[in-house]
Amino acid sequence: MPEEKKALSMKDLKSSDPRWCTGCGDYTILVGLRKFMVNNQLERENTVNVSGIGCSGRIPHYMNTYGIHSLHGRSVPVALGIVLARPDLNVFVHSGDGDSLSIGGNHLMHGIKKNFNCVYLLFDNQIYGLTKNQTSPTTRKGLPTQSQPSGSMLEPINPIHFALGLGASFIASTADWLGTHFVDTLDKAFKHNGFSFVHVAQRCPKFNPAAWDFQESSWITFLTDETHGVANDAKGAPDAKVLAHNPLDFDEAMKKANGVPDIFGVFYKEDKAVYNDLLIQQNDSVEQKSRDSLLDSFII
Amino acid sequence: MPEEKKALSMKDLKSSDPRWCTGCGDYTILVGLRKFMVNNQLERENTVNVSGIGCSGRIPHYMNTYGIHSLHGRSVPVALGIVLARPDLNVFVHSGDGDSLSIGGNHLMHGIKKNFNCVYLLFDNQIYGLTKNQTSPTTRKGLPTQSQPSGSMLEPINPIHFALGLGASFIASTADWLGTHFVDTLDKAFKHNGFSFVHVAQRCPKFNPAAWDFQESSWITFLTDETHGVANDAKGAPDAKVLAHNPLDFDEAMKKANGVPDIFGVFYKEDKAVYNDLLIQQNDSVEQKSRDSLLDSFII
Amino acid sequence: MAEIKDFRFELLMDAGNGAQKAGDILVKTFAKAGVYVFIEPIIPAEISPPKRTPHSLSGAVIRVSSDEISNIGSYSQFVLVEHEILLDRRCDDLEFDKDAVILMDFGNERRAKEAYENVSKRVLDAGLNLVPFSINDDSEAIIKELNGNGKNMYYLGLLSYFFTVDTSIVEIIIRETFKKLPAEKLEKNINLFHNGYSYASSLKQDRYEFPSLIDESEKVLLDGNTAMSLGIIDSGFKLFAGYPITPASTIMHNLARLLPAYGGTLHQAEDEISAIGTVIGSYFSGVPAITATSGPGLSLKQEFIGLSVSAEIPCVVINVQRGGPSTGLPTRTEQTDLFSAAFGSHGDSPKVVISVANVEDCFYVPHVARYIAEKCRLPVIILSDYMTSSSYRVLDKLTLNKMDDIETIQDFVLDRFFMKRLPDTIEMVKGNQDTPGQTGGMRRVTGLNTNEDGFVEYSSVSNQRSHEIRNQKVHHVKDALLEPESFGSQDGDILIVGWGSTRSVIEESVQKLSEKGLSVGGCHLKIVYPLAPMLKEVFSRYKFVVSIEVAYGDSMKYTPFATLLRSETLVDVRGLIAQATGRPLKPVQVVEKVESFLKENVNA
Amino acid sequence: MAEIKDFRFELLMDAGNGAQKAGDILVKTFAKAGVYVFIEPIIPAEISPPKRTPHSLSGAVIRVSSDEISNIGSYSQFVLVEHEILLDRRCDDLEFDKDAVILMDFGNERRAKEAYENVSKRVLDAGLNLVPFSINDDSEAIIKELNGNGKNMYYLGLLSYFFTVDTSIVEIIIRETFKKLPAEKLEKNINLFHNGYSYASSLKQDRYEFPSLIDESEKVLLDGNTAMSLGIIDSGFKLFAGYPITPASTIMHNLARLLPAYGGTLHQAEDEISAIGTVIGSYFSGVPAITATSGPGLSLKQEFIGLSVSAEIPCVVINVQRGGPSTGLPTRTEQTDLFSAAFGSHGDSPKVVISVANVEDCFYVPHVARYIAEKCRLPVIILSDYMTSSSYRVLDKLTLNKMDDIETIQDFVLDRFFMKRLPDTIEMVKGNQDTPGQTGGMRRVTGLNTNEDGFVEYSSVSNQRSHEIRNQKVHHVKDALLEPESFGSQDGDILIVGWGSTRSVIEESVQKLSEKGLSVGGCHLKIVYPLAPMLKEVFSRYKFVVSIEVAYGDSMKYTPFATLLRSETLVDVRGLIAQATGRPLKPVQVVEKVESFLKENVNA
Ligand SMILES: Cc1ncc(C[n+]2csc(CCOP(=O)(O)OP(=O)(O)O)c2C)c(N)n1
Ligand SMILES: Cc1ncc(C[n+]2csc(CCOP(=O)(O)OP(=O)(O)O)c2C)c(N)n1
Ligand code: SF4
Ligand code: SF4
Ligand SMILES: [Mg+2]
Ligand SMILES: [Mg+2]
Repeated sequence: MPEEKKALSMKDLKSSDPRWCTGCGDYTILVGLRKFMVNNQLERENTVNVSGIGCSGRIPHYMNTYGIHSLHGRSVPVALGIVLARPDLNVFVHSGDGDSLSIGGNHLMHGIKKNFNCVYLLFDNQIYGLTKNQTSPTTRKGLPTQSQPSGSMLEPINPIHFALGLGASFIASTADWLGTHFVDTLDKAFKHNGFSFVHVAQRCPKFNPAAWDFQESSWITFLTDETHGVANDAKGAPDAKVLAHNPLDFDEAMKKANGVPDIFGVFYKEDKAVYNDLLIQQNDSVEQKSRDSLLDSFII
Repeated sequence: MPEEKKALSMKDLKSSDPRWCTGCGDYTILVGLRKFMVNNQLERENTVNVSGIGCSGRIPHYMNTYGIHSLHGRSVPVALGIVLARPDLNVFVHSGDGDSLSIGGNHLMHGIKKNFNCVYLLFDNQIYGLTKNQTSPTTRKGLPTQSQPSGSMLEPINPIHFALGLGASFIASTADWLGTHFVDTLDKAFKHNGFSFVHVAQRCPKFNPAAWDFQESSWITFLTDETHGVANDAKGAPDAKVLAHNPLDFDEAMKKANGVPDIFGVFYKEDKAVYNDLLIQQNDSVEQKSRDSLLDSFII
Repeated sequence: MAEIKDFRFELLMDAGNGAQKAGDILVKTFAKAGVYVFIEPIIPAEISPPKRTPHSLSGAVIRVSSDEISNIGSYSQFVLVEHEILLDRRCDDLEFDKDAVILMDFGNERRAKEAYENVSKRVLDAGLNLVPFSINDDSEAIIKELNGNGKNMYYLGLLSYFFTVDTSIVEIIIRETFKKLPAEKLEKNINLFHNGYSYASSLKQDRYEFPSLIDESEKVLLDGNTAMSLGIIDSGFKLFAGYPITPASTIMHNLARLLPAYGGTLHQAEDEISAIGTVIGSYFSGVPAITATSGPGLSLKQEFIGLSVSAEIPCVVINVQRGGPSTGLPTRTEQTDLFSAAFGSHGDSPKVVISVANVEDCFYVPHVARYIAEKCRLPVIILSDYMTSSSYRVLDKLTLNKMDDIETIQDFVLDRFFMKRLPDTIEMVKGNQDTPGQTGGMRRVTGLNTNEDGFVEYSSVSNQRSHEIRNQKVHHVKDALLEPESFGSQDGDILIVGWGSTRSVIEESVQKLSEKGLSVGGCHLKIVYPLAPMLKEVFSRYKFVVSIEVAYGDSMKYTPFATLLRSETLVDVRGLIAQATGRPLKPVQVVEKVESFLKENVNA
Repeated sequence: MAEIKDFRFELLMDAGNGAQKAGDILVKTFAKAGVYVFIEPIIPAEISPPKRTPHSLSGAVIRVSSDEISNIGSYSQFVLVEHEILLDRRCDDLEFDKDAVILMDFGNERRAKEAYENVSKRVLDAGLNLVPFSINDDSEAIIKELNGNGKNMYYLGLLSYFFTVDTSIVEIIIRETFKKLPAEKLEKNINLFHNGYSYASSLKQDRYEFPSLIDESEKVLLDGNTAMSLGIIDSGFKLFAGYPITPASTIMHNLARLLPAYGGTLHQAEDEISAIGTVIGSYFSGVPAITATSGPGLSLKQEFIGLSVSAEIPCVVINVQRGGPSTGLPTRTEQTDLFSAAFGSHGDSPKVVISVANVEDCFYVPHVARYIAEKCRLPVIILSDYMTSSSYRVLDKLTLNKMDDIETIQDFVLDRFFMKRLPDTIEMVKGNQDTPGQTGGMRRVTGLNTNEDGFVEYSSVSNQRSHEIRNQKVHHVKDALLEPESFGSQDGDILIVGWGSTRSVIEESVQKLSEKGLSVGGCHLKIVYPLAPMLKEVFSRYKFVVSIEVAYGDSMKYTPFATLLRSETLVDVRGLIAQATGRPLKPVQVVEKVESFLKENVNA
């Protein structure tokens, strides 16, 4: 008789103790990710957390699932390898704003284009955390950092515009401190078939405390939609505004994205061919041969 | 008495003989570039052609200016180095669709974000030419290639959407076989201050003859605008449609870009801070010191 | 009619005129007659260079022999060339035998009288035998009807006559090759072939004949990259991730066609960094994966190669060497990526580097690479080169392994690479090496240092432990290496060492030198990192040890291979030939160099 | 009161509690008194690890001496530590002298009685002298008012008492350091300092005193990366392009503040590949540019390093070595990027690799690197390491060069790197080396092979010519290398060789061994590729030659440096110390190893 499977608990998902700064948003992301896994009773052994390098990159170490803490900016190719090898696994990618949009921009762009099946979390603290305070592609103009001490020079990239411009099939934004909104967003992202791009506003009290005001919430607007959206987080952000938005409308998404980074919710969702499915279909459509025949066509 | 300067002629711009396939669009691009230089009497010694690797990457060899044929996908960082060192030079970057959007995507993205001053030509033959016929990010879905023989698998990237999503300050599209339109577009691009992104439909009769129909022109639409646009090329494309478009309108540009690759003209133009100017301003704003003082603050 | 056992000739035409097709047809005909063939294609550096220019030189160099051969030999004894510009250009390469017969098409002579005269003078002055010919009018007419195509068939006819092959067999192969042509066009091609054949007899030149060797064993015609692709499938790799680059690309092209039929997946990545990242992701998940590239791509992969070392995720990288540094000479051969393969990744990153000597090795090397990579959980780099990848050979049919489990690797495959089996279990830095899906094995890997439990650790003791265990893996490989292949005398005056594609040049030159009564040995390594442990003992049996390499070296700088040998053995190994001209070495060059070396150093 | 000439102590506190600040203030006080100081900060691997955990260990190891010193010495003789967890953690590092005095704050004892007992037992069992102390109630109250801050000032008071420094000087430096604090807070800090000082006397422990050396010469306090940054400016680089990575980042941080004031530009690139590309673009246009990185970044730059070689565009890359392979140990030291620096790029890519021995070298190495890079038009790689980059020293004021034209490089700078001037003109592959803007010089550069006129060429002769010329450039550097620095006996039983940051360890251990009457020499190289030509001769003067390196080696694998030395000299150079524990070597380790080596091999 098969042993009855024990329900997955939060405790089951702990491995070693996190070592982020006090008040770091990565802690709440970690908890949210665990909660989501417990809610969905995902199997630990069939889940892989993939990351690049950065404070954000440490997440896999603290999740008692499979995990790979890869190279700076290179989480996407590694995640793709896992998905191609084992399309049945649950794959979560964790990547900082520098990791995603500076050194890793090309892989992210092609991950989005390929639309392979995974949940991609962009931990946006608008700064390089692990290397101690340099300007990142999302750092707001004017912020002095170690690399641009007279103030960061360029307008930040708008990650939602970026993903829309590349044709991403799922785009959402949430924040580490918005407990239910974060978990609900993960849920939508996970259930989407394809590359689910989730932008996460993440607090870095150490180097960029002013990036996100998590005590006030009147600056926040939630996008909502019954079918495809995520409910607003009345507890986490009591003073937030709420705006109806149809995530199937590309033009609308583009316009709403002008309000980023003050807007959270599902911006866009589209059913689109998924790379790993396409490959499987293509391979399936080819007549399978036995390796005995391997040399046949080269015989003279 | 200073010697009177001889006017620059087409012949002055020739160096070694091109070695592309017969009918390759790179020949007409080369001629167009020379024409543009002659029209504007640009100084050869103050002009640098930069390229990555590909059939397109050979352009600098054939232009009797300064030139650097760098690495596959890496033309943008090299061009930036030239611009930072010598902001007075005329810098043209030549890059294939694979060079630009596959291996070089991240540099292009950051070149656009930095908005440094150069003219960037994306030679789009929708194929890897030099390496003999593999799928590129702009290859149309279904085209069989050496790397995807059952047909290219993914929807091509829309280069105009891509550039718009990244906040490019100048975006135009033209075609190698549209003599005057090409030269006029180069002209606008050159006169724009910042990173001028020019998409060029380029014929590759060898591996992708069906990519662009240069004998017919009814499929073409020209965007025109008196102030910022380029005149339609009635001679090169007699049957083309003409559409008025205001390049200052971002939302309109986004919409028009849906029609790519059938639309040529200036999509977008914006005055935006230019990276090399910003750096110069920043450096100028700092009090200049003599190197005699270098160690002073470290003396104990 | 001269009966010959070993002969090299070449067909030179403007790119795009079908010289390689004609060569292939002839080669297949030879092969059917039981003759061994080695072909080196001449491919222009440009995609379609303008005709009647030096850049347009294209064709095939063909060596035929009644014995197995695996190099192109030294000089061509017979040349058929389309026009004077190509001949002039080819003369620069110094690839013609001093008595070579040169058949040149004079069809263009009227257009370029002076040039023809100059070139004729050049070859006659060099003592070569120039035989002018032209295409007869009938045939010219047919070629016109074919829009200028078909000249290669006429030339094929000429060659078939001079090499005394059975025209009926050639005809069958032509029909097979052009089966997609409309019937009418096909017949015109056949006509041209026969016209060429009959015209040839009018030239009153000697014909050549090979001893008939009708051999019932099955033979295959393969180039190195095709053999590599088939080996990848046979050894059980299920994912190939790659990015196009000359000369590695054709591995991807082959696999794009074949892999899906054999249960695998072909993935074209956005760049070389991504390709190896995907290989590592796949292998982490338990699915064997491989990538292939050339120099610039190898440089880009270095960071991920280090991750493979540190995270103990197997990974196999094929690097098909071409001329360097940088973009270098993409369509020429070199052996200069040895250091970059062995030592390119920052930090102490122990790995294994295996080279291939020939087309058969290309088929079997993926098996060995996978075996080592998975047993030791580290990166294995396969070094092929342009020469091996693109030249093709007639071979006795290869033996399939149909490997899934690495332990089923057949002994003869390991023997071929002069190694024995590795120990059953090899210690890893991380005790748990489970793959996703395995219950209870949940683990995290990282490029940071870890302790045995896989947790990040910064202590001195733990870091030193990791270094030791990683190096120990490579030491296991070293311990498993047998004495490398040797040729000729087991001791004596001089030992010629080499690696990779120089094997048959060593073999052939040692044989020739031994025949001359010289006391010469040869030693060839396939696994080049780590080095076999008994080299010092082997080297000590000779007065001098010299290396031959297609890599630069001079009196102030040893080649990479010589550097490694010197450090390993403390024997004064110097480069006898340490040239990177973009061309493979010739047996005759080695023979000459050894003779003069011995004269100066031993018999002086 | 014990008068001491050379002493090492450490202050250990939870990260974020200001140990380094306190250390700095003390160090400046020492320096003002004419004492030489070397400081190695202890920096946790995490940004702000939780307090009262082993990961929170932070602080400064300080060596003071009446002579110039440039290493941290062997063991700490005095320790002041905030609590038991840090002490326990630090015991693991085996960095305490066997008679060390350990002052531990017992303020937390009530909370962790058992832990305190266990740790006390541990140190007492190890024979160390444990001195408990606590912060007096007055001071605890002030610390509370300061929201828990200020403990470091109390500790500074303690240390000032024990090291007998002038409190008025300390006070001045405290005021200077905290000049941005509100006056009230500042006074509280000063109070804490004085409280600590007076409390210390109640402990009835020995005090230490340094001979007063009042020295009028100007001194500077610099860490390696700051010295490197200043050297970059002094040597005339006008563009720095970089991407953050530990431990190289602080070079960028310094330059971000300084470079614009000295007419240069700081560019943060999107990645390491882009950074070096921009350096090459700038240098092509005639503006000297430089980049800095660490291991993973070096791996990424390999392809562009090859372009610099082939296109003959100068380029300088600083690589600050850290623990490898892969991400490794980012905040620990190693010397294992030597191979990757010298040979990492594919193909034959001749270049020059210069290492630094100490903080002064960091200041002068950009000058030499620029000189060689521009004279030879090739890449020069500077190898520093974590140890050198982050430890800081009191130095006699450095000599400015204010170099613009490389020919004005001062002789003493070249002397420092044991080289003479290069020939006036050095042959290039490409005859024309003009930069944009120069009339008539229009030229194209490429990674492909070219002929002398700069045109792409595929011929064998031309390719071999390019290889020769590129290698000849490096041979010119080799020819310019003088006999490397030596220590101790000029011949005898054993020679200790090393490179980079082990210099002062070699110097110090050779001195100690010589004092013991042993026949020992030391030899230290700064330029590590190419190697100085007379090494074989130097080595031949000793019975044994051994290397010491912070790099892995064992009986089956030589370290990278030993490998190069063996190949170059055919002398059996083995690693006496070939460990990569993440920690710098200690003079005492070397002394012990040499003694036992000599016992076994010479006096046996
Ligand atoms: C190739 C390489 N370059 C640079 C680094 C150094 N590095 C580590 S993390 C990081 C950036 C961290 O910023 P981000 O990605 O935003 O992550 P965060 O720490 O803010 O979560 C950098 C530059 C590295 N590890 N590898
Ligand atoms: C690092 C590296 N990877 C791969 C290559 C091989 N390569 C040369 S050009 C090219 C792509 C060519 O396609 P594209 O950029 O579209 O240019 P085109 O030839 O079509 O003009 C590739 C993959 C290379 N030279 N360097
Ligand atoms: S530096 Fe910022 S992102 Fe990193 S752990 Fe600390 S608070 Fe979190
Ligand atoms: S392959 Fe295509 S792009 Fe390249 S030269 Fe030929 S036609 Fe032009
Ligand atoms: Mg960040
Ligand atoms: Mg292309």
